[in-house]
Amino acid sequence: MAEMRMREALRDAMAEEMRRDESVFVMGEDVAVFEGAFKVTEGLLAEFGERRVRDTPISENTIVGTGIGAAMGGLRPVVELMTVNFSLLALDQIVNHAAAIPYMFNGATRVPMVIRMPGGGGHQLGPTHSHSFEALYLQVPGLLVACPSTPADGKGLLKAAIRDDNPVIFIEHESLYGVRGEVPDGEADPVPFGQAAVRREGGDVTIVGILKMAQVAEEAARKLSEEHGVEAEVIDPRTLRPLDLDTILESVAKTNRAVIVEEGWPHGGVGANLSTLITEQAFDHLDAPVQRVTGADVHMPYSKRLEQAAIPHSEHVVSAALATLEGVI
Amino acid sequence: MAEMRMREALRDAMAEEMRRDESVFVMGEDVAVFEGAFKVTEGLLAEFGERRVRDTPISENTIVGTGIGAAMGGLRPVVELMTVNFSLLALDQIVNHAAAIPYMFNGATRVPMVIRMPGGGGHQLGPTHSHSFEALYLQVPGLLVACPSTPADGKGLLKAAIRDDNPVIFIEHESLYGVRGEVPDGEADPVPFGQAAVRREGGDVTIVGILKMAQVAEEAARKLSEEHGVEAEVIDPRTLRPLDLDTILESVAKTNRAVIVEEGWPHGGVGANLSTLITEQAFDHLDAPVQRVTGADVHMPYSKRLEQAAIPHSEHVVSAALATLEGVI
Amino acid sequence: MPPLPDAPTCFELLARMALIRRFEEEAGRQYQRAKAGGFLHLAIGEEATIVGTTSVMRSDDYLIGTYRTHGHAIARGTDPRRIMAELFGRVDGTSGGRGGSMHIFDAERRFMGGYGIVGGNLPLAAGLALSSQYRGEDTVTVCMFGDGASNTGNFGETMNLAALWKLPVLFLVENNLYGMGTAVERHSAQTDLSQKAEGYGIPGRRVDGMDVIAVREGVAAGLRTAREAQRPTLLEAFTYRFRGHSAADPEVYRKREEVEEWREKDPIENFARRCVGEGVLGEREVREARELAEQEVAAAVEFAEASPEPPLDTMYENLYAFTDYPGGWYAVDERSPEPHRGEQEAEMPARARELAEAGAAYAEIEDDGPRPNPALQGDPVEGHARSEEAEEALNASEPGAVGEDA
Amino acid sequence: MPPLPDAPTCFELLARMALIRRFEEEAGRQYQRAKAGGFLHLAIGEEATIVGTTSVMRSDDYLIGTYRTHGHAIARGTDPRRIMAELFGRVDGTSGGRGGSMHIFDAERRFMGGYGIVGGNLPLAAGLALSSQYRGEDTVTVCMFGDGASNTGNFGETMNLAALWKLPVLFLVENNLYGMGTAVERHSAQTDLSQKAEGYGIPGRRVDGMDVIAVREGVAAGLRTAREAQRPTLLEAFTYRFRGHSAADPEVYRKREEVEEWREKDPIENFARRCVGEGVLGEREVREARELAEQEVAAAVEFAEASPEPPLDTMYENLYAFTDYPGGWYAVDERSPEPHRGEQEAEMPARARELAEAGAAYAEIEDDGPRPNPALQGDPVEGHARSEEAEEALNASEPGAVGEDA
Ligand SMILES: Cc1ncc(C[n+]2csc(CCOP(=O)(O)OP(=O)(O)O)c2C)c(N)n1
Ligand SMILES: Cc1ncc(C[n+]2csc(CCOP(=O)(O)OP(=O)(O)O)c2C)c(N)n1
Ligand SMILES: [Mg+2]
Ligand SMILES: [Mg+2]
Repeated sequence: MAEMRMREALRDAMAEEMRRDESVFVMGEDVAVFEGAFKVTEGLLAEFGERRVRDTPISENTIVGTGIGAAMGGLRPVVELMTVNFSLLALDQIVNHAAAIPYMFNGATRVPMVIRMPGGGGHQLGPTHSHSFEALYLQVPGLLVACPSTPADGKGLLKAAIRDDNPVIFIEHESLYGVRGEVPDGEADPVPFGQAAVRREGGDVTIVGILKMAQVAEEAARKLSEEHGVEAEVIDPRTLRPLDLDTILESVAKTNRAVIVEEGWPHGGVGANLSTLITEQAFDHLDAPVQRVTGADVHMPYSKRLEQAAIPHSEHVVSAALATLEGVI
Repeated sequence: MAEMRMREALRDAMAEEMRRDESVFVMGEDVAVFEGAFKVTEGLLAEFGERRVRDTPISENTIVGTGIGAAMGGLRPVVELMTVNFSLLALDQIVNHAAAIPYMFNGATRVPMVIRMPGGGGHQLGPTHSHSFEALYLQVPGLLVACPSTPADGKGLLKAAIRDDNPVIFIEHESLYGVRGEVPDGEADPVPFGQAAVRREGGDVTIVGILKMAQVAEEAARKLSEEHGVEAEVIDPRTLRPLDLDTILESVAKTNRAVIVEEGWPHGGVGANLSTLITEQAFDHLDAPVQRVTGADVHMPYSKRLEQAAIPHSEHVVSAALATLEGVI
Repeated sequence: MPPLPDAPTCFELLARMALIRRFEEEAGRQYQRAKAGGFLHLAIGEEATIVGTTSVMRSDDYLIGTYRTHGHAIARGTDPRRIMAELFGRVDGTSGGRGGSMHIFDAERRFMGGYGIVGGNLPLAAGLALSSQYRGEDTVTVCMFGDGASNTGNFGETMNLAALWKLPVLFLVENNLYGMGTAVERHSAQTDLSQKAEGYGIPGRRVDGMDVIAVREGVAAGLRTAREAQRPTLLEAFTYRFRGHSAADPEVYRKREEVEEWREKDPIENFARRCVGEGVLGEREVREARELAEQEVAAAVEFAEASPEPPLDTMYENLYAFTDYPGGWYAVDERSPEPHRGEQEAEMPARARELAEAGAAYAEIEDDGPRPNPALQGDPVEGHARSEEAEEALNASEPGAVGEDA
Repeated sequence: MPPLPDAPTCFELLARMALIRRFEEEAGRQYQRAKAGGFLHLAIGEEATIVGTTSVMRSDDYLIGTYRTHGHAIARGTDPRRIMAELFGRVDGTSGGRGGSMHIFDAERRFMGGYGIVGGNLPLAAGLALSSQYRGEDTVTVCMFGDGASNTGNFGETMNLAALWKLPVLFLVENNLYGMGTAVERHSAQTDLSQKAEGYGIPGRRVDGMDVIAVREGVAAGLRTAREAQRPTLLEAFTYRFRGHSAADPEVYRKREEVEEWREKDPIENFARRCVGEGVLGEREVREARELAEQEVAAAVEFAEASPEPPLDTMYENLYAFTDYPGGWYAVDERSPEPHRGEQEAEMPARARELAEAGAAYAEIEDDGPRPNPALQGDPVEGHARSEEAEEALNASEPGAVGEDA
């Protein structure tokens, strides 16, 4: 185990896979000379050269499409979109091509490709630069969707993504790049997709959160315990496709209550999807409606004050958890 | 009242608003000389000329962006995207521009613009041409989303959309263009956004459906009544933003059961959103979990057999409704 | 005028064009009979552009096209039976019935698809070319697209990337003068499409797309530049589609005389005439090419008819490449094989199957028999409205000899 | 070399450039002090391109730009106090604190924004120009964008549409040699960007973007073509940004000598020198221009400091233009003014308010005091990583006279 930051863990995952497999290469805007807008690809150009670490023009749809073509030609591209906000420009290639091709050609070709993109709010980047699009990507059959919240998961899931034969949407959170954590040494095993992590055990209420909200969920659980004597079980699904619903359902069977926290928009979000799945499959276990804590239903305002009010904090999660326990405590 | 087809009702709405307001104009691929890929703009070029009925190149993002710019310049564009499937290419302009601009410039400019686009499956158009993207658009703050299921609603909602000062996503269903219905004569009032239509009253179970699935819901209700003695209340929300949740909640308070039917993908769909909202706000009224009937979680297969199996039919709705009544009847 | 190649080559070119023509005429009729569904985009009239291109490609070069590519696959050597089976939506189709007419694919022959999104194949071509270059192989990618596609954002983005990265790719614009119902001068400010990528540093050239020999020359030059100099070029083939945009196109946007004029330039008729005129082929060989086509297409229909429809339980096959990882479900419906309704359904697979079958039977579209004319009946129209005239035009063309269409 | 205009015009050009320079230097410092947040893209070095352009536009012409447009708004006449207030995220900002540095807007002065998506403003410009043409007005739209933006799909799509529809628009590419950290020859196959739209039928021309008089000439010509001939043209202004891409840019991608070379071409210093040299302005007037700038910027900071932060209950204002229709909620949170948790919350607005305030207070980012260096501390980095060097570079530039930056 070594302590490192998320951005280093992600970089190591790419470097290790590139050493292991000549067909893996990295491309994206400013990933080579500039070493990534968020410095995630630091050192890759120096080690692997221009053939395998490629700066691209600002052409999101074509960057992704070129990745798809390269994957169909037998390579394993790791494409960085500078942020998730610009991925809308590439959505046709992502949905109508990357996700559809293996199915529509009945498995005659595959698209083994990773599309990495950071997102999320909290740094006053304003309405066009603060999106959380997990809910958009989880809808699409044919894609896998990963969203790591710790450096260890970042490294392990990215390695798994690169080795996977499906197109993977790999969402990172801009606020987590500097976060430190223990990461298994050297050529660690990939973290398998479709296995949720139980971050904390507890019998009173289940809290589910991803990306930065996984941390907020843990923080809320500490407060619930310290300030209210409520023991929350905290689950980080880690991947939204495949989804480890079983782990969540098992927890809800025990706690009979659930709160989902996400940074994205409330209408049709990650929370709406999970809330529905939980309610459908554990209706008789639920003692209260599943509570959601979401980002505000606006385009992220720049003002720090408004932005902070638009993003969920642990207080909101505490309050939502207490609401599921109304009448009980 | 006159009987007409959906495509004629939509055409009349545009023609009437163009006569009424010089700033309204129509643009899109093949809308002028070809009179629309689905013949919805038939006759408009002849009546209004090339200045107001404009063929565009195949440039979805720029078509929408040009509409936005024109709207900011004081016009009221009605943009046709040939089908919803191609709207992914325009998503950046729709989300990061049309939807965001009024908010991010704090109301200093508005984007009064309608983006019409037909979608849906059922005609063997295969994986890239059969999408239902209602769930994608309802997520986005700043947009209004309409999805008419009858010619009268088609006309009334489109008139309301053209007069509205917000950007409106107007989703039509390819299978409904030929459907006939009574439409109020002449310069009828617009149908206000945010008012659901109760298509059928009943006390046993609430069925919610949009677009073609509104018809499937009605058909299921007839079967439930005739074959099972179950009286379903059928609600067509007509607009997903604004959403008339109150009408749905009132119905559920009476029936204690709900089924939602949609053509789109199951993960994070319209149904997931409605199911969550209903469960959150009417938990104590529900005698069974809300049931969803959705399209299959695949890219629509071309084969007629697979396609028909991937699309919801009234039998599925009947079975879902009966499931909510398990143990009762 | 460049000289004709040797007799076997001329025969092969003629036979391949005749096969494509005959296949597409038959596809049109099968569509009328509702054996093929969805959209049907025929390239009748554009055969010289297609065959001229593939005839000078190496078998390990990549070809990628649009939704109008029955001919491209045939030209690459794909078994017409499998293409017809795809149009019929059957398991033996090139995509097992998943893709349909717009999404033909044959990895073995490096025909990399058939794509329904206009311009969507351009970046894919860049990626395929990149994969060749990355591995140090000397294979070339040929990317074929329409005049309308040259207006898409992908066009500019991909031209720039391909030029910047010096990718071994030949972009070939099949300029048939229309993007659906919009004439090229109404959709493109630059009407000499061969010049449209100049601003991105990609030189262009125009060839007569109705002359298979001229196309061969132009493509061969582009392939050489790509293969030897590792440089992309743009080739414009000036051509024409004799039929409507799709089977449902009433063709109000062009004059009958214009169509007639172009039909004079029929690439098959004229090539056959030249071959006979110059004594390279005899009348007998021309007839033989047509008869071979006739036989192959008849066999294709028979094969397609006999091929089974995909079983319902294959619905989720190949949506994902499954790894050996445990846990998690990939698709929501994995738990419940019919339209998703939660766990309960998973416990009654038999009933679920029954319902799905009932669903299929419930469809308004008849399974067999003549296809109703939706434009006349007010039924849902399949994408493009089908008018009375179109109907007549299609009905008029009865089964007959190759080239009869012209 | 084109001659200088009259003295009042020269003074105005100089004063406007000086004001922009001083404003941006100050913005950089306020960013360091964490008064301004998010990204901060400074156009220091590009003032001649900006002011040269606006100085020949009519007040009813439209201007639209990118995320690097403090200067463009100032040049159009927007009150610098309101721009500074926007950077501070305050209610008196041009967007009421909603948009920030990347999204400046001033409808009155027809400065139509301020857009964070590279290339996103191109089609908007076409639309604005269309609205002029549609109404028969002779106003022109000027669209400014970067060299990097010329690689976006929007570029090709919009060039074609504008040429096809003969829209009254001038496209002006501010070629500052880099798209973020990627040099133009590493991102664009065509490095003479003035030629990049030729393939779409739009003629281009290059001007020295460091010479305000040259820019004026070039823009005036483009405006004439747009206004009188209703034709779009492309103008490339060859310029340079003296600072990093954003405040957080370590600038590893370019050599210090290159920056020094360009700083020799400082558009303000050189223009002032020329004006004095040709006797059009005196040293005193040059000083006066600087002093005026100093005063205005000081007033702007004072104003911004004094302006209140937006109240929490304005969160949903202007998300929708409400009609008088009854029924339905537009935004989910209308029912529940804090992060959505269903009906219960709507019944306790007081508690909701309290929680939201608590949320704000809980943020890790301090409200005042010096901005921590995230790259050093392992804190979240704001978009672009900020390095030690960048920090030093920024710290080095202390408040001072205009032009000191150069
Ligand atoms: C992105 C996109 N927009 C619109 C369509 C609908 N559409 C299908 S074919 C077509 C015309 C394409 O014309 P062209 O590129 O000239 O090819 P051709 O059909 O003439 O072979 C259009 C608009 C589409 N499939 N994809
Ligand atoms: C579509 C999109 N992709 C990527 C980005 C991230 N980004 C912001 S500015 C920039 C460079 C733009 O360069 P250029 O157009 O030359 O303008 P400059 O910054 O030099 O003024 C990039 C890549 C973005 N904002 N939008
Ligand atoms: Mg064409
Ligand atoms: Mg630049």
